[in-house]
Amino acid sequence: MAGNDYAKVGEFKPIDLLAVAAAREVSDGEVVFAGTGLPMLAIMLAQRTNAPNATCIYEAGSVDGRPIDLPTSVGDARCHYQGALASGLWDVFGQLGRGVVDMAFLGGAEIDQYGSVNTTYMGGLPGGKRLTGSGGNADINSLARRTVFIMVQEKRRWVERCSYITSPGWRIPKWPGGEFVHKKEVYNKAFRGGPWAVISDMGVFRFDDEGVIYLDTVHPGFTPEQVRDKCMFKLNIARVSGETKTPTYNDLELLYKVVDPEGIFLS
Amino acid sequence: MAGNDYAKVGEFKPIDLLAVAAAREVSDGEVVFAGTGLPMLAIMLAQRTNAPNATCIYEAGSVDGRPIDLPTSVGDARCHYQGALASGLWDVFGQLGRGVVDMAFLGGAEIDQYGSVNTTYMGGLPGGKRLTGSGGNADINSLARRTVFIMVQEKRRWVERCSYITSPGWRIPKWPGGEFVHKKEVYNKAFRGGPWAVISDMGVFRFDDEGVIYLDTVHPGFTPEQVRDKCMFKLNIARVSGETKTPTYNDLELLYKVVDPEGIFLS
Amino acid sequence: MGRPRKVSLTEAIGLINDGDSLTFSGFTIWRRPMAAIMELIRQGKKDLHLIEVNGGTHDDMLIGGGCVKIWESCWSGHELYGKIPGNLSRKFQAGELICEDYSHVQMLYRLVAGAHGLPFMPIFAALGTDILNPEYDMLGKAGLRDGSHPKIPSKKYEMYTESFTGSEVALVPAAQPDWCIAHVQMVGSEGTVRVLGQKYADDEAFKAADKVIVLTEQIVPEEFIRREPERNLIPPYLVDYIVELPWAGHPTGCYGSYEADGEFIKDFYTRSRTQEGFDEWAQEWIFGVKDHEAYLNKLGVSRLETLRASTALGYSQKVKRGSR
Amino acid sequence: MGRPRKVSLTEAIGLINDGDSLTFSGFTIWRRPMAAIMELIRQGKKDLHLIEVNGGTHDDMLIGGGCVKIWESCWSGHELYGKIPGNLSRKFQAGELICEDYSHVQMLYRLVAGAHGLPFMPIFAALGTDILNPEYDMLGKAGLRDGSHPKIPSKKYEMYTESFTGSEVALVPAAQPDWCIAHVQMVGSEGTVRVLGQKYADDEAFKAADKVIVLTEQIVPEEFIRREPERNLIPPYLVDYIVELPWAGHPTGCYGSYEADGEFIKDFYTRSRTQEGFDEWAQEWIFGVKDHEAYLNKLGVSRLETLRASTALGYSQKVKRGSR
Repeated sequence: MAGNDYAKVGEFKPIDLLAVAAAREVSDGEVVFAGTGLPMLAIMLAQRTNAPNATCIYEAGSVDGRPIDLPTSVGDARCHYQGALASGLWDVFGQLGRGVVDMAFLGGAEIDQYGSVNTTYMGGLPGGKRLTGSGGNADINSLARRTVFIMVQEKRRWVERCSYITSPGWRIPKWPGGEFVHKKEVYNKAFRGGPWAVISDMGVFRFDDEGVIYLDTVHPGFTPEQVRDKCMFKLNIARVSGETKTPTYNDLELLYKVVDPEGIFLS
Repeated sequence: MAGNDYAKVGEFKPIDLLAVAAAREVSDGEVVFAGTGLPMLAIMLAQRTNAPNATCIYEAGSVDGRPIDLPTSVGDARCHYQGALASGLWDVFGQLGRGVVDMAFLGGAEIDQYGSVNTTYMGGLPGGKRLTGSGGNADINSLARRTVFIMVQEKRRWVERCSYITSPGWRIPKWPGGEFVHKKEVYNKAFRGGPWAVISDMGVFRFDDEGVIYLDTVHPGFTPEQVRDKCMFKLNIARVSGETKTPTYNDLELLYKVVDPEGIFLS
Repeated sequence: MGRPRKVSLTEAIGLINDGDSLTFSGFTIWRRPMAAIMELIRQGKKDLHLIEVNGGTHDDMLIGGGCVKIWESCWSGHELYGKIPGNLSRKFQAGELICEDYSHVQMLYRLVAGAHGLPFMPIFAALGTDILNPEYDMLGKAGLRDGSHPKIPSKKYEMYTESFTGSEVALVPAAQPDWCIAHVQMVGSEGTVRVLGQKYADDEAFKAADKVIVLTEQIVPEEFIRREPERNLIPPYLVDYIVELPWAGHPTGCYGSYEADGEFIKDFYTRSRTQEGFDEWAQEWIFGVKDHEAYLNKLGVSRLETLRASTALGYSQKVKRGSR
Repeated sequence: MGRPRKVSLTEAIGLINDGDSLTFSGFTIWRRPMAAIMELIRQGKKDLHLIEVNGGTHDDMLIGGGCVKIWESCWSGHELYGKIPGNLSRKFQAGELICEDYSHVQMLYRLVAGAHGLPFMPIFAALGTDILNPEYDMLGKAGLRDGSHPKIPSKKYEMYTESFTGSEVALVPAAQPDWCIAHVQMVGSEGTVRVLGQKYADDEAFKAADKVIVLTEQIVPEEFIRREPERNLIPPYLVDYIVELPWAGHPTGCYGSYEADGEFIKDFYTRSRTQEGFDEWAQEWIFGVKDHEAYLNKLGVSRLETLRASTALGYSQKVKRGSR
């Protein structure tokens, strides 16, 4: 059993696969904007495996930190230990605006088939349940070249159209009129990209040329049909390319011994 | 001869009177934006006499410095010795925009009867002689509550209308049309004030309610008529309130022993 | 501009009127002026209008205390220690709170505009989201954009097609709250402010506000803080009131001084899911203690010493944070 | 984004093409990348387009060297050591140089917009001046605003009445020069940049530009520069090329390292009042020396040691500056 061998089902938890699959989306040398939680595990793992030269920006104002203790959120002092910068929002969101951010990890409470995400009102307005709100989700999804969402696969959360669009996917309303158009038409010269992949506890999803989500790989133990059943819309499962690769023993060792030895997110 | 006594003509140089008269325009507690040269002498003298709690901002990015050596220009490291901040233009011009600056000292190569100043093309365009350009002159005169100009009294430099308006006085063109109107009409809600006084080597000038310059005090040794003869326009000398007070012995001691002992500007 | 005055927390918070608009230092659960938040609740302030780059435990606490009428920001919650702002969510549902949403960039740049005296900022971020849905202009719907509220712009935003490159952008209006209440690590005896570690959006919050109250872990000799003017953030004349109050950021974390008290925040979050729970919590931690000193004594030395930051790291390694 | 490469000055400057647009670190006669300026002249660059928050000895030198076609800024000169930019003034008069004027605030905020990817900034400063006189839109008059020059906006500015408060403001277009050439005190071995003392408009210059060349007094271990990330300005991935070159700012001053060489600048100014004088000066100080090392040797140890900054003060007290 070598470190590079893939672990078998039962040898890892669903959350481990989420972190590992997310980490594998990072290309070496990229500038990555990451949020609290699983995104932190993903980028820190990527930097120790497939993307040793990736740089991480956290939105509270830390750039390229080399934490020796896992931060619990982006405002944490741990983020900028041995960092290039400990600055602030004006710096890092300015860099985002300038086009410096290659990819970003985001989450959401609800996602639709175009990759729009809701983190504000579950069930929409009026009457929906108030969540945390946008934070940087909307901004990052607007202006990073590629965004990767990490989501729980629950039927009520995978919908045809978000009950409230916090963060813009590939087809979005153009205000003030509100007609749904491709993101390019809304962003025009500021258009750089958008949702690239979604990683859930059941599979990895990508977007076709029309900006519609499809299932790319299923996690071991699930069938494409099972995944489709966990969506309110008719998920395209015609393009499934195979099974999601499981974590390697090395990945698991890194996650549990180096990245999160305290069991903060991997509890 | 006590320190507070006024020196007699012959006991000081014209430049000393310029610095002292300028210093006396500062009220205690004010935030003052100052440029290179005489403005530095004026604010540093004011802080040691009539305005011990005045704060000085230099436009390169130093705030409330307590220099022990006279800076030669605003980018000089001497500016921020024991300063509250050594920051940059974004900070200090932002403060100017926010309305923090009570008064400012400025200079110019040409001034008109409304207090507009030219530091760009002496003689206008086309054909005028190229000078340094605006720098912060235009911005500071736009947004400080009061500006005080320190100018050489030369007939060709005191004109009815500047050949090129670098810095906005009380009556200015409203672009794109260019009709001359009161500054209030151009700045509207951003209006805060404008030229408050002009100090030349012959007198101290102020502005009436219409924004037109008039002679307030003449320096000892000059008559109002002599000052008027040094203007291209018909200077109002009907409101002269008397003679400009000369430097005190204390002022001179401070200027030559404390503020500029090296003889950088007081050569 | 005046010079800052050193006052007690009670005195400083006493200056804030019902209906005033407030912004704060910090980021989510980091370096929030918590002692001031608790004092605002203790003094029974009403109808406050929060205008923040983002919220966190502090604003959810104020909202639970019934002090807030309008919340204008992009986010609130308790990070790892509570995923939903319980009080905010409940009060909104009950129609007792107006929530006006912007994105993070939009709120930040609104405060930048306020801090620089610019009327608005042009923003690409968050186009095509429901944040800009005219139906969800909550202050407009409440009839508050009629020009009679000086801190509420006449429009939530406007679209504009500029002619330099033909891009359509959203113009978001400047924000200039009545007050910034900040907590920082160090203030000079004359009022120069230094923030250690990440600055978050403090520069913008301080400068956008009309008046500033600074709580500080310590006041140091002015000569000391001026030895390195590059490290300072705010000059004395931009500060109105200074309150020296160690641990004033607890339970949020303060780089270089102490860790966020996750257990405390989690307890707050759990109990504040209902109004009764919040009221009970507030009885225990706000109304049941006379002042900040009594609050610290109730927390106790052991708890505070565990939270205290290592000089080398700026945070504490003594706190148990995870399950292992 | 890539990682920065360490290169020689010759190599770095060799990457700049005729017609490129450039911006620089520093302020008037402080912390300018002078060795790079001299190398640009040595390599005979042509038709450069300078887009600067402000100018100084460096741009007047480049203009004297015949390298510049367009100067777009708010100020140039030599501070105390020469009140007029001699070369700029002469070349403009001769019709050999286009001068496009903005105010200081306008240039700064144009670079801020460029640095943040915003299309423009709304500005009150300098309304009602000839800076905004449509007759003096020099790039427009030269037919260069026709959209075929990617670094020249289609308009110098536009007026706009916003509907939040009804204010009329000038919208000034974003600036994103091809290159920023900076000189700083310290760069980490992986490329993190630290600027000591006043930052001037360096942050904006670095970030507005498409590519960055950094000259530095010294390269230090990356671990060292990261011990205090709060003090750093620019992360490695925003730097393209690094040139380690002590005294590269001479004759301008570099806080913490050396004083401005006023005598040198005054001599330059005096001689550059005529083209023949400039050519003679350039023969002596640029073409007559092989490289920066030869230039330093020509200056000599005594001169440099007099300019060297005191560790306590960050500047030199050994230089004779005035008449006493």
